[in-house]
Amino acid sequence: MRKEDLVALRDVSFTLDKGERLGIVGESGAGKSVAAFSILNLISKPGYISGGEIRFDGKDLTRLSLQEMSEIRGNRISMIFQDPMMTLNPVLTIGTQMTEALHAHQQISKEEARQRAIDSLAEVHIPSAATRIDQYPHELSGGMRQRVVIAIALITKPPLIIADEPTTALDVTIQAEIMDLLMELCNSSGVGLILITHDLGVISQMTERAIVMYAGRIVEEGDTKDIINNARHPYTHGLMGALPQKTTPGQRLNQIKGGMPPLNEIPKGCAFNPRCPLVDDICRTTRPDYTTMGSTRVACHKALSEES
Amino acid sequence: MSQPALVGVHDLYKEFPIHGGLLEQLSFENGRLIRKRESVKAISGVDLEVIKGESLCVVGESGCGKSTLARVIMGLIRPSQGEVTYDQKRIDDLSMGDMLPYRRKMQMIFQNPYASLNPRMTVQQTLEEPIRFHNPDLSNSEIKDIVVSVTKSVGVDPSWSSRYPHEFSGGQRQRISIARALAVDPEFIVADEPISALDVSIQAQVLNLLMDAREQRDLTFLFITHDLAVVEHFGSRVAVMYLGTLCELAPTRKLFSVPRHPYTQALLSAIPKLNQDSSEYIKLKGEVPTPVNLPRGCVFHSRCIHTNERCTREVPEIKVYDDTSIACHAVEEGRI
Amino acid sequence: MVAVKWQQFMESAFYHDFRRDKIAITSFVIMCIYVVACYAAPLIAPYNPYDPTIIDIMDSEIPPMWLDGGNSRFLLGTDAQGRDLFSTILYGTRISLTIGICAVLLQGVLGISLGLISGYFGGRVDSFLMRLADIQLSFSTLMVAIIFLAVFQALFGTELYERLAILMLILVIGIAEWPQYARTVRASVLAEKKKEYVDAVRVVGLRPVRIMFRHILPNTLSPILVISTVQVANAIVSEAALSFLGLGMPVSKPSLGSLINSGFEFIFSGSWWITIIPGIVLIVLVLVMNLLGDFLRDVLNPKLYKN
Amino acid sequence: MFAFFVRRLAQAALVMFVISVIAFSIQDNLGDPLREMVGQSVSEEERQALRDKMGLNDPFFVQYWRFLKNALQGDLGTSYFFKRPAVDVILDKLPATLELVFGASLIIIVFSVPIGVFAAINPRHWFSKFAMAVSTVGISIPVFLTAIMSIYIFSVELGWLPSFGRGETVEIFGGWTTGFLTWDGLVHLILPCIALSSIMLPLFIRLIRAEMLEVLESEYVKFAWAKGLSPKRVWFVHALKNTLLPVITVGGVQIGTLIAFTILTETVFQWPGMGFLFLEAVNRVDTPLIIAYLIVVGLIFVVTNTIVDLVYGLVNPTVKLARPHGGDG
Repeated sequence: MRKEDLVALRDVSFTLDKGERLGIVGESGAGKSVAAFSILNLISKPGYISGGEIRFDGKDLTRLSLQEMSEIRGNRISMIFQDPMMTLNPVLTIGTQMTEALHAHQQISKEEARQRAIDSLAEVHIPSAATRIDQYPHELSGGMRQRVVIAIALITKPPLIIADEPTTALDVTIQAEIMDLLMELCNSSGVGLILITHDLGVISQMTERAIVMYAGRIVEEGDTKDIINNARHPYTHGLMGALPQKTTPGQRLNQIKGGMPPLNEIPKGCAFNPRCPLVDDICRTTRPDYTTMGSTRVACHKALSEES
Repeated sequence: MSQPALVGVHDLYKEFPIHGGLLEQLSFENGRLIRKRESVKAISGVDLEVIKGESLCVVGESGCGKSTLARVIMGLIRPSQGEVTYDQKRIDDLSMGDMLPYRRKMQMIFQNPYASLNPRMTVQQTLEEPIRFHNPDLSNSEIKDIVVSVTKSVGVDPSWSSRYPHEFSGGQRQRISIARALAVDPEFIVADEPISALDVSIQAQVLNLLMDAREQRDLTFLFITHDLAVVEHFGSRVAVMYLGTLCELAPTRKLFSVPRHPYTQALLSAIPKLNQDSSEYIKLKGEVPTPVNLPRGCVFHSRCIHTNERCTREVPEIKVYDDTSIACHAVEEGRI
Repeated sequence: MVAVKWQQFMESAFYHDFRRDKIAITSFVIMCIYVVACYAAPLIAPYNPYDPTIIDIMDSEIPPMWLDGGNSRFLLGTDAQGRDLFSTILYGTRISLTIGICAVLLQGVLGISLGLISGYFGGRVDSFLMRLADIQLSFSTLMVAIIFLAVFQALFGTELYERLAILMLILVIGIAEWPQYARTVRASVLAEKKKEYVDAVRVVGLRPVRIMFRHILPNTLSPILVISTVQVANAIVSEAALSFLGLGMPVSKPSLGSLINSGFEFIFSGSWWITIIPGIVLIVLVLVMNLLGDFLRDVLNPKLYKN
Repeated sequence: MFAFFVRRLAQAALVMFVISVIAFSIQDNLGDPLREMVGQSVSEEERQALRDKMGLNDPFFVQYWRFLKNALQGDLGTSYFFKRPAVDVILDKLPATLELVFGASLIIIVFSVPIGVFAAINPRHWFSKFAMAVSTVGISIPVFLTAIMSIYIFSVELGWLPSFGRGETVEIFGGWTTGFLTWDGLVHLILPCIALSSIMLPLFIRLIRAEMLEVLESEYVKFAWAKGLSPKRVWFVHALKNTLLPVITVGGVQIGTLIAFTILTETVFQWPGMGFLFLEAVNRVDTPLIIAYLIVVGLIFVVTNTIVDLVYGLVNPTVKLARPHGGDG
């Protein structure tokens, strides 16, 4: 690490099985998007990975050349971005943006690529795919564009998809459709999914396992059900309590005091200690290690037991 | 409706023209010169009353006209047709001067905490301005006292008030924004998505703050949001809007337990819920129509699963069933 | 109060960035030297170039003192009329800088008012003003200025023209460049007007004029500051170009442009310094202003008007 | 498409109208046509009679209308100095100016796009830093100084290139004289073209770099990388087109400046083009020639701006030339 660098992620490690759906939750500034973009080494400059390794199919992705990385990107691991209004290039047709992904990774004729693109659009339930393919992005609605983005991500049939807040920019009814579509595609083709979101409801519906991040660190990891119903870390617990769904209408919500610290002011010891209701002396001095409790792995000196 | 309404809108329409000058309106069709004028129909015929002391939530997806409604009520934009009343008096056609007495009774909280404070004014200046404007007789020290008490009441340290907005986090800015609204001691507050730009844990803080203020100051709220979970928690009644029209208006608990309008049903089913594996939601057909070319008849008919021929032809009127108002032919005909 | 403001400035990110930027510091220092030197010209300059009694035609075309044939009386040599080049350049820079700054003040007053009007009222006034600005910009300042000055000169004769030259240059450059300010101000007024803090004060009930001047205008100052630096540089270049064409300052009271013009024919006979030295003085002046403009743009990072 | 043309046409008409009014008021105030025709010896009464006969005492609008009618027929009066129709005199010089502008534009386009793109793609490369530094200095050197310095270095000191004139030209179809077809003509073009392009080239390099950097940070370029496309495709297919869209618009605006700069360049190099002619006409108070120059230059602006708008509309799919407004986007 260089002097004066800001550390966005610290000591983050997790694994994902083939075909598994993993959720990464956290508030803004938690580092969840950085974690996801690091996998394909797509962090915006001047950011860089200062250490660690990312293994995919036995290869360390941090050591690949740009050439080798290009073979992974969009071919073995695809990404879906947050805002479908910004993700598609405004001056290229939908068809061009779809077929180029195929041409980049496969020896395929133009006609065949076009046909694959049309099939792929039909798979994400876009009506009259054969005419849509020659349109430009601005001719489609937000929900449609996100379908196109998903179609692009899936066109090469990759084993893993990373979706960065894929429904945040969309309306509730469209969000439901997109989530449904993603689930359907994951189930039918056995694609693995890393889903990054701040919405605990989405995580709960979409994933089997979840990671909770706070200030650049994983604070808790485990089966989604356990995280939602049986949070061990006081932060996760507080987050759940802050949800209106979990509180009787009209009652005050269970609030966590303060806010997420900026990257240059992360407290010593446990980063959550100034906001934590259970804070103790040790929390202010020592960074907690991970302890395993049931299905979950938690970084807390005061991790909550089953009953609390 | 036993109590009189504090704020009401009656037969409200708001259109925003999107055609440019004369030249942009002209086009050639079939060899003839045609002049086309287009506009976004943001609100098409809404009737709504806010009773004193209640918190009326308006929900709907983007483009349903809920923010426009808030702005029309606050007098930030003038309606194309219809009227807005406050205490049974019409206020939408008042001059700036005549509007002033209402200005201190009605305040607004905005969505984006990063844009709602003037970056070149300190918190002190931001908060003093409305107080001084509406109470020209107060002395400087009296004004300062009010600022201190109102900043305290929103949980911001008054000693920070000489700072500029960029030195505060999003949550703190939203508190300051709320303080500005409370500073003139209003009785009615329009909150336009006040927590949507905030993180979950901050949302809870701000929502709690609003509920405290509501109790302590006896406020009446019009709360605009797209987040149904918040509505269930905060609102006493809920109005659901779709493409500029009112679909359903009901007491909160009733709306969430027995939604009647097909759109309300779809909307409620689409909220991602904790501990629910598969997404059992009501799938809507087709695409959301644009507010430029509204569908004929019921604006929801192109996406509704209960559509029949009448829906495509006739605009449904609001009908009252017990304490619920619904605009739907299918409900009226007993098909749902 | 002033002390507090100064303290705030010293602690500001702006000053912090400035101190770390060597190019910005150097440019600023050179800029200051220019301003001090040219406005103190009567004190610094060894000769008064406007005084015909001390000019001796026998001294003409003496090279700078470090060259063969140089004379220690004339640091940078003399021009074709025998004036001390160093003194003439000091006085000339003063004229160039004065015209540049005054023209930009005029541009600013015109452009900011029209931009505010356009951005605030919108509608027909706005489309009319902006269409006008587009057309004028596409003709380019220099073109408008050349035609205007050329016609003026033809109309009133050279003699009257030479007397009014400074005023005319300020007027022409000031008026011809108003669209730059107007479009920048309008764009930021429109951007600010959309922000919720403006709605918030409208909800309070403040009058439009007060909202405009107390709330919106202070927030458009960064872009104004950024373009002002570059505009002064551009105005100086425009003035030099006009003077070079013989449409600006007369040779008897030369600006940098007319000095360059007067020396141009002598480069073929080898007396390059009469043209090249004022040329370099002009280039350095414009360069440091552009560099300061770049620095301000990078630091203040305003959304400038883009086509 | 219809609205586009009508709007364009209306704007062009407006511009030409403004120019014609300016031109007419110049004619009205500048120089007395009688003096040119009859000299000093004629009595005041005869002059008045002549004035009446020529319509010089008619109301402003009548005179303007007459002027406009003549102008539309291509008659802008006779040059006092050349004793030939002013339009003909100007058109004789048009090829020289247009070739100068063409040569300079060629230099600008050929160098600015690759250098700007390279500097955006490799911001830390020594060449990028060098190019940006040179560009910053470049935009600070006025065109006429570049011209003078290049003459001093390449003509006076080194003696490699000629310092004035067009050199040998040949006449091709319809009286157009070109310097592009002879060695001597080309050699004479080099310095003036470089001088004319000297301020625009750095301007465009900086503009293209800035736009490209912005585009490279966009979500859709990130998405293109995430698709595993080759760098070439990301840069030249995804980023470049979006970069050039705003550059085209700026280019349209800068054509005016380029033509204004031809006056400077032509003066320094004594280039026998319209700009040089115009300055001479100003010094001789040759009113018809001044007016003819104004109108020809106005036409050039209008035509080029229309072309630029058209190109922009064709390149940018979100601008619908075919329909008057943007639909639901």
